[in-house]
Formats: sequence, C-alpha cells, structure tokens
Amino acid sequence: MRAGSAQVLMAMIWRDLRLAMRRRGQLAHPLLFLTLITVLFPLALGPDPKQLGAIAVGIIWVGALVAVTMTLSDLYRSDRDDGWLEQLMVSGHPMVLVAIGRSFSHWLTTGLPLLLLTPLFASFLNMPEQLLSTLLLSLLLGTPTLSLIGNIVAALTVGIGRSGFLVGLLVLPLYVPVLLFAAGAVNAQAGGLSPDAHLLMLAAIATLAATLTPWATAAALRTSLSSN
Amino acid sequence: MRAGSAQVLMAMIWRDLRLAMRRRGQLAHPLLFLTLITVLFPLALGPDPKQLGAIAVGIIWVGALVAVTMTLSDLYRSDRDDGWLEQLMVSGHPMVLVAIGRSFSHWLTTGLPLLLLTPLFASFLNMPEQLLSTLLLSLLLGTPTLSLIGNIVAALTVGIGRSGFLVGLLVLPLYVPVLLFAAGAVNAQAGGLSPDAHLLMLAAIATLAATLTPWATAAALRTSLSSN
Amino acid sequence: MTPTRRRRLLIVLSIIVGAGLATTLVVFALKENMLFFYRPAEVAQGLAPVDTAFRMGGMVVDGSVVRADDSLAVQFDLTDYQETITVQYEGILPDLFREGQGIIAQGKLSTQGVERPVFEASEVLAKHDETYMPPEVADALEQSKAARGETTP
Amino acid sequence: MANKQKKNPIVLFIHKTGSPEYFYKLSGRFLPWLIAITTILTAWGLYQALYVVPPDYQQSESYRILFIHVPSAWMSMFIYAAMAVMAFIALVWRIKVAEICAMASAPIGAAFTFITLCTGALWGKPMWGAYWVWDARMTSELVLLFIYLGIIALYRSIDDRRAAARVASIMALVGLVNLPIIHYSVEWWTTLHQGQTIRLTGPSSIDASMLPPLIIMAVATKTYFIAAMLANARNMLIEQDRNKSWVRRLIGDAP
Amino acid sequence: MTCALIEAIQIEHERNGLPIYQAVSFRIEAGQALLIEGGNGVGKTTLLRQLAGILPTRSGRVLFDGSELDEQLANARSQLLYLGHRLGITDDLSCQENARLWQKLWGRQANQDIVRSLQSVGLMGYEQSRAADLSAGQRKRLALSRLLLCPARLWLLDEPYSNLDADGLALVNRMLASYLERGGAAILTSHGTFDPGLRGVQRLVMRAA
Amino acid sequence: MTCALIEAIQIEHERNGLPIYQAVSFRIEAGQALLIEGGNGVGKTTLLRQLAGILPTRSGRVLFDGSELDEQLANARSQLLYLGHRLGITDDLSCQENARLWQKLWGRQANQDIVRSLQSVGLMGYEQSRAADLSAGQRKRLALSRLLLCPARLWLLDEPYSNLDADGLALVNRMLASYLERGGAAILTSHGTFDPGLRGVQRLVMRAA
Ligand code: HEM
Ligand SMILES: Nc1ncnc2c1ncn2[C@@H]1O[C@H](COP(=O)(O)OP(=O)(O)OP(=O)(O)O)[C@@H](O)[C@H]1O
Ligand SMILES: Nc1ncnc2c1ncn2[C@@H]1O[C@H](COP(=O)(O)OP(=O)(O)OP(=O)(O)O)[C@@H](O)[C@H]1O
Ligand SMILES: [Mg+2]
Ligand SMILES: [Mg+2]
Repeated sequence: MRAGSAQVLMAMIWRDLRLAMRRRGQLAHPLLFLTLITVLFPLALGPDPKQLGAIAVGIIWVGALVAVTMTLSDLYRSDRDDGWLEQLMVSGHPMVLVAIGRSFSHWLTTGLPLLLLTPLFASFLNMPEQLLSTLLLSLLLGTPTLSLIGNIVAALTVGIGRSGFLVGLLVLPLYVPVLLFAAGAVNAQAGGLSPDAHLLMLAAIATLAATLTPWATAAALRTSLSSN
Repeated sequence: MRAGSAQVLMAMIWRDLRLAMRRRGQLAHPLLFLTLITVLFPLALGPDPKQLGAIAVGIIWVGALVAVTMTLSDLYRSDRDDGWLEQLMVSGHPMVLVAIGRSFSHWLTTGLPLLLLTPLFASFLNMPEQLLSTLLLSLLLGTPTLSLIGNIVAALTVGIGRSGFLVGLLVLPLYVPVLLFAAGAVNAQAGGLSPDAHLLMLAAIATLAATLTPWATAAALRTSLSSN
Repeated sequence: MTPTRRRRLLIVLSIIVGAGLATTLVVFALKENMLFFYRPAEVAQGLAPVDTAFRMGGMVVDGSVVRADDSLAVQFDLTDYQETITVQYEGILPDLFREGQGIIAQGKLSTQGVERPVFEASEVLAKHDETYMPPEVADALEQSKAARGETTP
Repeated sequence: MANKQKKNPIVLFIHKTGSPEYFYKLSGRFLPWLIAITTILTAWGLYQALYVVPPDYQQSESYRILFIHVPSAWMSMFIYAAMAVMAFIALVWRIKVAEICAMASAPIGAAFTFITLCTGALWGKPMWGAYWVWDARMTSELVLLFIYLGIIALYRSIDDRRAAARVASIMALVGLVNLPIIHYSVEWWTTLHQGQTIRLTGPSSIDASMLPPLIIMAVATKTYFIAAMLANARNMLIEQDRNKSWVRRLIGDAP
Repeated sequence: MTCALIEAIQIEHERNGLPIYQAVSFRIEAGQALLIEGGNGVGKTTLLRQLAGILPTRSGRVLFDGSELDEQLANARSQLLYLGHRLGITDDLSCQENARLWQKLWGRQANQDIVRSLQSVGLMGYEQSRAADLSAGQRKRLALSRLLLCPARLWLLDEPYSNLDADGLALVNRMLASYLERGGAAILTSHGTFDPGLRGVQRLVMRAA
Repeated sequence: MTCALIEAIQIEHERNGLPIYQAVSFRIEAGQALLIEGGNGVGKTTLLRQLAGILPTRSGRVLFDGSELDEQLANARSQLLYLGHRLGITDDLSCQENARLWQKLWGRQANQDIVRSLQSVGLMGYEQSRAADLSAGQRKRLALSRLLLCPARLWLLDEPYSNLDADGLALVNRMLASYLERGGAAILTSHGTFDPGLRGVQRLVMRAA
C-alpha cells in the first residue's frame, strides 16, 4: 500500500522544487550573492585588470563556497520547525531517501545555476578566456560534492537554533579539498600544466561523496531529531 | 509606572548580550567565518606571498562585510517567531529604542571582535605592517555603520522566511560606500598617499548612519510586523 | 532473498562500486604532476610558465653565492645537476641556507635583456631532508663515503 | 534474551567497561599512576632533549624543538583516530561511557594540534625562512584544528548531553577522511615539510643517539592523553549521572 | 465617566480587498469582559490584533478612552497587555529572567514579586528552567504570569485556555475575576468549550463575511 | 491473536539523567483507544514521541505486534500516523498540495479522494489556499485530514482537540469512532476538558516523577 522508494524520492524532490519556486527568488539567491561578491572585490581592490584576472578563479570559487554555505543553515530548518522532518522520520521510509532527495534538489537550485552563470562572472573579472572550460568543468565536478557534504552538516545542526556560523565552521574545513583541487585545476591550466590530475581528484571526491554522504546525512538527521 | 527610555534601552541590550552568551559560541561566529575566509583565499590562489599581501585588505574587508551580512537574517528572526517583537510593538515603547539597542548590541558582538582580531588575520595574509593602523581605523569607523545599516535590512525582511539571500541582496549595495572608502583609505596609505580624506568620509557616513538609520529601522519593523 | 537482505546487498554493492571507482580515479590522478614545482632542467627547457609565479627547487651551487655589500640582495645559482638557473633575491635568508643546501624559491622568471632567463625570487625557503644526526656522525659518514669515492647528494 | 548470552567477548568487554560505575572506579584507580608516570617521563624526556642529545649536523641546536613538535603532531592524529573509534562504538552500541570518552578527547586533541601548529611555525622561521607556508601538510593540519573545534562547538550547542555526543560523534567520523591526507601529504605532493623520518618498520633516518628523548616524549604524551581524557570523562560522567543511584552512593560513601 | 474604556464601531478587516468577518461593534468599560466566540477561521485572532494595533483597521472606528485609537496608539498600548498565539517568551532565558525582563519593560505591578507570581501560575520549581524546555501548558502559564507581574487597564487574550489542564483553566478564571474586580477590563477569545463563569461578561459571536 | 497491537511495559524517559514521569504500562488492541491524561508538563507529549520512535526509550520495553519496537522501527512506523504539537504542514503549499504529498508518502486510503476529505474536515473552499494563511483551528483541521487520507493501524494524537471549535471537537470524535470501529487503535492526549464519549476507551493518568 505504501509507495516504493523511487516514488517517495520523486515526491520529495517535487516538493523541494515546488517550494523553491514558491519562495520566489530563492532560486536566484546564491547567484545574487556571487554577483555581489564579484562586484565587491574589484571595488575593494581597485580595478587593475591584470591583478583581477589573476585572482578571478579564487574569487569565483571562494564565492561559490560561501554562497553554498550560506544556504545550508536553512536547508532543513523550516522542515524541522513545521514538523515535516518529524513526520518523515515517523513515516518509516528510510531517511537516506530524504538525504538523497534533498542533496539532489539542493544542487539543482544552487550548484547548477552557479555553473550556468559562471561565464558571465568570469568575463566580468577579466579571467583569461582559455581557462573558462576548465573552470566550468571544475564547478561541474565540484558543486555536487559541496551539496552532498553540506547536507551532512545541515542535518547535524538541524536541532540548533541560529546555527549559521556553526554550519560554516563545520563545513568549510570539509570543503577545503574540493577548493584546492578545483582552483588547482584552473591554476594549473593557467600555468601551462595539464589540469587533468586535479579534475580526476575532483571526480574521485565526488564519487566517494555520492556513495557515502547520504548515509551520514541520514544518521545525522535521525540523531538530531531525537535530541528533543 | 512604566520604565523610562534609558532603562528600557538598558534592559534590551542586557537581554541581547545575555542571549549572545547563552547561545554559546555565537560571539565567536563572525570571527570564525573571517578566519575561514582568510584561510580559503590563500588556498584558492596558490601561495604567492606578494600577491596575497596585495589583496589582503580586500579579503579582510570583503570578509568582514560578508560575515556581518550573514548575521543579519537571524538578527530579528527569532524575536519575531517567538512573538517578542509583537510584544515590544504592543508595549507602547518607541520602536526606535529597539532599533538603537539592537544596533549597538549587534556591533558589540560582531564588529568589535572582528576589529580586535584583525591584526592576526592581517599578518596571516602577509599584509604589509605599516598598513595595519589604517586598516584598524577604517574598521573602527566602518563596522558601526555596517551594524546600523544592517539593522534596517534585517527589519525590512523580518516577515519573510528563508530571507538569507534577500538580506544579502538588499544590504550589500548599501555597504558599497563603506567598502569603497575603507579599502580606499588603506590603498591610499599603501600607495604613499594620506588616508585621511577617506577616513573622514567614513566618519561622516558613520555619523549620518547613527542619526538616521534607527528611525528607518523602527519604521521598517512596524511595517513588517503589521503585514500579517 | 528477503527484501531487507536485498536492500542491504544493494547498499553494500553500491558502496563497493563507489569506493572502487574513486580509488581508480585517485590512482590515475596521482600519476600526474599536480604542482607548480619545477626543476632547473625543466625551466631551462622552457616548460615553466612565464607570467605566473611558481616554485623552483634545487641545490645551491658551491661558490655561486654573491652578496651585495649595501643591501640584502643576493644572487646564486640553483642546480639539479643537469641544468643551472641563476636566482636573484632580496631579503633575509633562512638559517639553513648555505652552499650545497637544498632550497625552494618562489617567484617569477624574468627574461628581460638577458639571453638566459633569471629567476626573481620573492621568497627563498630552505628544504632539508629527513635525516637527523650529530655532526660527528655526519663527518664520519662523509669520510667513509669519500673513502669509497662517492659524493654527498 | 537467550541470544544476549552468545555475544562475542569483545562486545561483552565493551559492555562491562561501559558500565559507568565500573568505569569510574577502574579509572579512578589508574589515574594517580598515569599522572605520576606522565610527570616523570616528561621531565626526563625534556632533560634528555635539551641537555643530553647531541646537536644536529645541519640544524645544530634549534632542531631540539623536534622533541615537542613530533610527539604532539603524532598525538594530534592519534587522538583523532582514538576519538573516532570511540565515536563509532558509541554510535553502534550506544554506550554512554564511549560517548563521553570520545567527547573528552576532543579538547585534548585540539590542544595538541595547536601545539603542533605553533611549534611547527616557530621552527619553520629559522629553518625554512617562513613561519607559515600553504603546503599540504600544514594546511591539512590546520584543517584538523578546525574539525576539532567544530566537533567541540557542535557538542556544546546541544542541550541533551547524550544526543549532543551522538551528533558530534557523527561529525568525528566524517572528519576522519582528513587523517590520511595529513599523513600522506608529504608523499603525494612536493611539500616544503620534510618527509618521514621515523619509521616503525624499516630503518629510521634519525641517528640512534637522538632517539631516546623522542621515544620518552612519545610515551609521555600518550600517558598524558589517557590521564587527561579519563579525568575529563570522569567529571563529565559525574555531572551527567548526578541523579543516578551509583553517584549518590559514591557521594554518600565519601567522608 | 461616560466614555467607555474601549469601544469598537462597525469595525472590519479586509485582506486584499476582501472582508474577513462581518462588521462588529462593542463597548467595554472598566470591570467588564468581552468573550469573543465563533468557529475556526472566523476572524477572532484578526480582531484582537487589530485592537492591539498590530494590524491596521481601515474601516470602522476604534475608540480608546473616548478618542481614536490611531491617534494615541502609544498611549493606548502602554495601558494594555496582549497575549497572542505566539506567547512572547524568550526561549533561551530562564522563566525568572523572562519575568524580570517583562517587569522592566512593562513596569512592575505593585506588590508583585517574580517568584511569587511564578508560583501562583504553577511554575514553582521551574524558576531557573530554560523557557524552551517547558511543556506546551507550562509555556502558556509562564506567559500568563505577565498579566500578574505588569499593570494594565485592558487585557487582550487570544485563546488563554488552550493547552491548559483543568487546574490551569481555574487559574485563568481566578485571575480574570480578581482583575475585573480591581477595575480591569478584558477581551478574550475562546471556543466555548469552557465557560469562564464570570459575572459581567458580554459575549460577541463573530461571523465570517 | 493473543499479542496486543502495542504494549508498553514500565517505560520511562530521562533527560540528562533525570526521569520525567513515573513509569507507565498499558496494552492496546485493535479497536481500542487510550486516553492519556495528566497535568501540564507531566510528560504526555514526551510519551507519545517515544511511542512514535522519535525519542529513544532507554528503560522499559515497548512491544509492537508482540516484538520489540526498537528492532522493527521502520515496520512499526509504516503502520502508524502521528500528529504532534507541530503539525507537519508545509506552509508554502496549498491545502490540496499538502494532502497530495501525504498520500504519496503514506499511501492512499481506499475510497478517499483529497477534495472530499478536505471538505469533511471543514476546509471546503480552502483547497487552493496557502496553508500559511489558515487560522489556528483551520491548520489543525488540515492536519486531521491526513488521518482520513492515509491508512494506518495506529493513531498517535497529541491534543487533537486543541484550537478546534465545538464543531471541530465533534468531528474528531466522529473520526475516532469510525476508525475504532474499522479496527484501528488510537492513543491520544487531552486535558479532560472534553470527554470523547467513546466506547472502549482506556484512561491512563500520568504523574510527574
Ligand atoms: C606549522 C608548520 C608545521 C606543521 C603544521 C607540521 C605538522 C606536522 C605533522 C602533522 C606531523 C606528523 C606527520 C605524521 O606522523 O604523519 C609532522 C611531523 C614532523 N614534522 Fe612537522 N609541521 C610543521 C613544521 C615543521 C618544521 C618547520 C619542521 C622542521 C624543520 C618539521 C619537522 C617535522 C618532523 C621531523 C616530523 C616527523 C616526521 C616523521 O617521521 O613522520 N615540521 N609535522
Ligand atoms: N527539551 C527539554 N529539556 C528539558 N526538559 C524538557 C524538555 N522538553 C520538555 N521538558 C520537560 O519535560 C516535562 C514533560 O514535558 P511534556 O511536553 O511531555 O509535557 P506534557 O505532558 O505534554 O505537558 P502539556 O500538557 O503542557 O503539553 C516538562 O516538565 C518539561 O518541562
Ligand atoms: N495571512 C493571511 N492571508 C490570507 N488569509 C488569512 C491570513 N491569516 C488569516 N487568514 C484568513 O483569515 C481568516 C480569519 O483568521 P483568524 O486567524 O482571525 O481566525 P480565528 O477566528 O482566530 O480562527 P481560530 O479559531 O481557528 O483561531 C481565516 O479564514 C484565515 O484563513
Ligand atoms: Mg485564532
Ligand atoms: Mg504536550
């Protein structure tokens, strides 16, 4: 009588996407944030195009990290406050479905839009054009990992009010490898090296994250919910 | 029989500080955030100390902006959710007291700690030492403005759930002048010019903000609250 | 197989596949060079970037160190026993900096006006190996090696 | 209930030491000894390190900081691993003592990590010419410090002690990926940080005359860790179980 | 005194141009209470929030002490206490700290000390507990203690009986009775599952528009 | 069948080492209901959350269909519906969308379509309204519709009567009666201000530890 796993997953993703549409502009938020960062940095540094171009990759990747991080503290919060997570837990469906569904919809609403608008930011920051494809590839391989790891931390802190910065503290160290390899790939390309090694590492991290993090997220959700 | 304005203000600031203590570690949060940013940038850029030193001011100021911005969406939220703001509104005390009190306690718990730890960040990022005093002065004059302006935006968005990025979008443009003059001051110093003109502008902005923003914040609070 | 058993099997399988795939990718990745780190030979062959800062590592050539009298400027040659590149630096050198010592220099290549590229270092770091021993032991080792006709690396 | 008797001896052992009262009494007996051993070993090790062992052929006297740097670097990683093992036990068998021991380890590990970073930086200035360089070894060690701090902060921000410990335990397991990165970073990437000197298997590249203080300090830091962890854990246990009968009995017994 | 403490004349509320409930009028003097009844979603909460000045009243008039509410909002507000669905409790403060804060902001009712008030709403032993750790009914009781601690001429209470046990219901009635006797006035909503059994209570049944 | 649907044997709950309530035991079979009573803060909500498997039960045993709850948590959960103080309503979805989502996740009760269920809980005309815009009582009604829409062998209801008007109370009683008749079982808390007036209802009075 109960729905199968695939159906449940679909229903949950459907809900997330519908909510993202309803809460108008939520989709646009990480984008706006990155836009502002790319605007603020030139202002703070003074517009030396060469200097700017040299640090463009850094700005875009650090910006993306921070943008994703900022979405995390709200990722499960409202579901917890209105009792929806509690209901999911009592539903008997495996929590790992919740974790997978939310990771996926989170990427769709943050990583993907960032990826799509990156060419614009890059040209704004005078990034040399031949680096664009590598940058995009690094984002394609890196942002899913950000969503997957971010979900663990969001789940761990779901029982804590005002968790914004705790989330940052917990998640950014875990994001360091992604950042290193992603920026490393583009910098290697810029220095005339092959970016392949870095990209392969990114892919490896993504695969590992995809297989392991949902379990951690599910466990974290169960534990956090039973804490009060 | 009712308490006078000064007493009410004291009571509200007392509450904010006490809550900041209770929610342990909340005080440390903007600091941790800036720490992480100062760690992430060198990682993303590759370890060229000269390049790093040149953009250190930019990183610290943009980091401070973002750190302050991230605190804003929670600034009035929990007070609204638990009905405390509603109570303050019905109390008949002028809303501007709420605005002043919150701006002040916000600066005490974000701007001030940032200011105190900046020497550490600066040396971490290889910033030339002779710039430090100007950087500190710019933070001293600039961060109160960030808190004051941030309060308006936090008040405007208090009725909106998941407002994190909307807050960022609204507030960062308002922060641009502060950023320009603050970074300008340090950059002028670095270029061998006098930073005084920029610092005076910062002081002017701060004075203006201190006199005007509390009224705007109070009006924003009243409007947001009566919208549902 | 009961549904729970089948689910468990699926879970274990997917984790094994995922971990395996990840390891393969890592193995491939580690085969490639991931760093901006060049030896003098590579620099001489023109493999190093021109505008970007990178690191160069090697040994300080015996007798090549020239210090300026009035400033902290210093010039020396760096070798990997195949090629030699001249390095210019202004600043305080680490304690371990001496002739015959391994160092890592961070900086950019300058090709202006010289036929051989000169490396302008913004930072010179000493890289020592993982060997620790008392000076007498080092001397003794030196002598016995010399007796056998070897040179210290 | 019949199947409970068939549990394997390891689980049985875990359950036995997992009884708070048993743990409290047992650890109370060990603690004075551990403290004594730690004090003696530390004094002896430092004396050896500073006055007895010969200077290095390259670094001469300043290499003596090695005898603090290396043992604490080992401990920063060892404690993390120990904490993760206890966290795993806590999550799987839900044993309170394991939860508490894991959480009691975190601040000690963070302290050792901090010492490693500081001594490394102080050592780096004269040897390499820089306090800090963003190489893989140093970055990953810094990340370790942040992970420790994150675990501590997470544990403190949840009210229910047991739930807090379980949540923080999950984080501890997640952070485990960082350990191999720290250790192998010097092999995988060309780091400024030197490679491995001391090997458990095969010859070490440190002269035998320099080894004693290192070994003494390595043992001393381990006993210190066990002592500090037990002391922490005992306090936390008493605090959490203050309304339990065994604590009441304990306090009642006390003169 | 000929003018009522609070008087509503044909007030309405509309949301996006649609009226929510049929216009209501009433008039309450010191010592009187008004019980607002009506089915779920009929507009009781909305009306109470209008009277507290949280929601605007765009048609009809509300008079406080004989003059327009809008023109002396701050004055009127300083004389009333409002208890809504959201209780106005600060979760991370203890019960006692919450109470002390209320006293500072709303003034101190003569002869009321905090510990005694908390005891009389049944929170003895919870003075130092974090408010977040209270049960649903205990939170309600804590919020009710504000009525004891702070002086006011008018109480606006939205479903004061909900979540309370039998003992709690009696408590609310006792509080109301003694307040009215002392010359206070109260407007409260309830679903009629419990009859306050007070003298001098007017009833107003609201109807959806 | 000799074993009960759900049976609790001397269960307790402790928070940071302190027991919350005095150990309770009960046993319920299909067609029976258990009414949990007790003053504010006595532990009713806590007990219900334990039975739903949200909070852990560390001393005492809970048996579901005769075997330990802990060992078949997923199975037990798939057979019960829980309605807590937090209703599990998604604010930004309409009533209908909420209901559709529940059907997808908890399965569809035979012969129940969404519009009819919403009507029978009194939300006719609100199908397309955003759930956030409902009044307190209307939200409760929306949450109750989950009981009609989704099949289950056991209902766990925390204060199902609160915030409802007289009509709403009758609705809950009707729902309960027909559910028990169809062989369902229910555990509910209430403050005794309203007597469900059902047959076969056990009562359990909880006491603070
Ligand atoms: C802030 C800078 C530094 C950090 C974060 C750091 C970190 C570490 C860590 C984590 C280890 C343990 C590695 C393992 O067991 O896998 C280690 C070992 C060691 N470090 Fe450092 N270190 C720093 C600077 C230095 C410096 C400047 C020196 C010497 C010039 C040095 C010499 C050593 C030695 C000799 C070992 C033992 C190697 C072995 O046999 O495994 N370190 N360091
Ligand atoms: N997170 C918590 N931390 C500490 N104590 C708590 C927590 N939650 C509840 N309590 C305490 O546990 C006891 C039981 O609470 P519970 O919510 O189960 O009561 P209840 O019977 O549902 O009360 P009510 O009728 O008021 O809803 C209360 O005394 C409360 O103060
Ligand atoms: N923000 C809103 N937007 C649109 N409609 C709303 C909003 N808030 C409430 N409503 C509608 O206004 C009506 C009145 O709501 P109100 O909360 O005043 O009812 P109530 O009488 O307090 O009901 P209850 O007894 O259930 O608490 C309801 O029909 C509700 O659906
Ligand atoms: Mg209402
Ligand atoms: Mg309850």
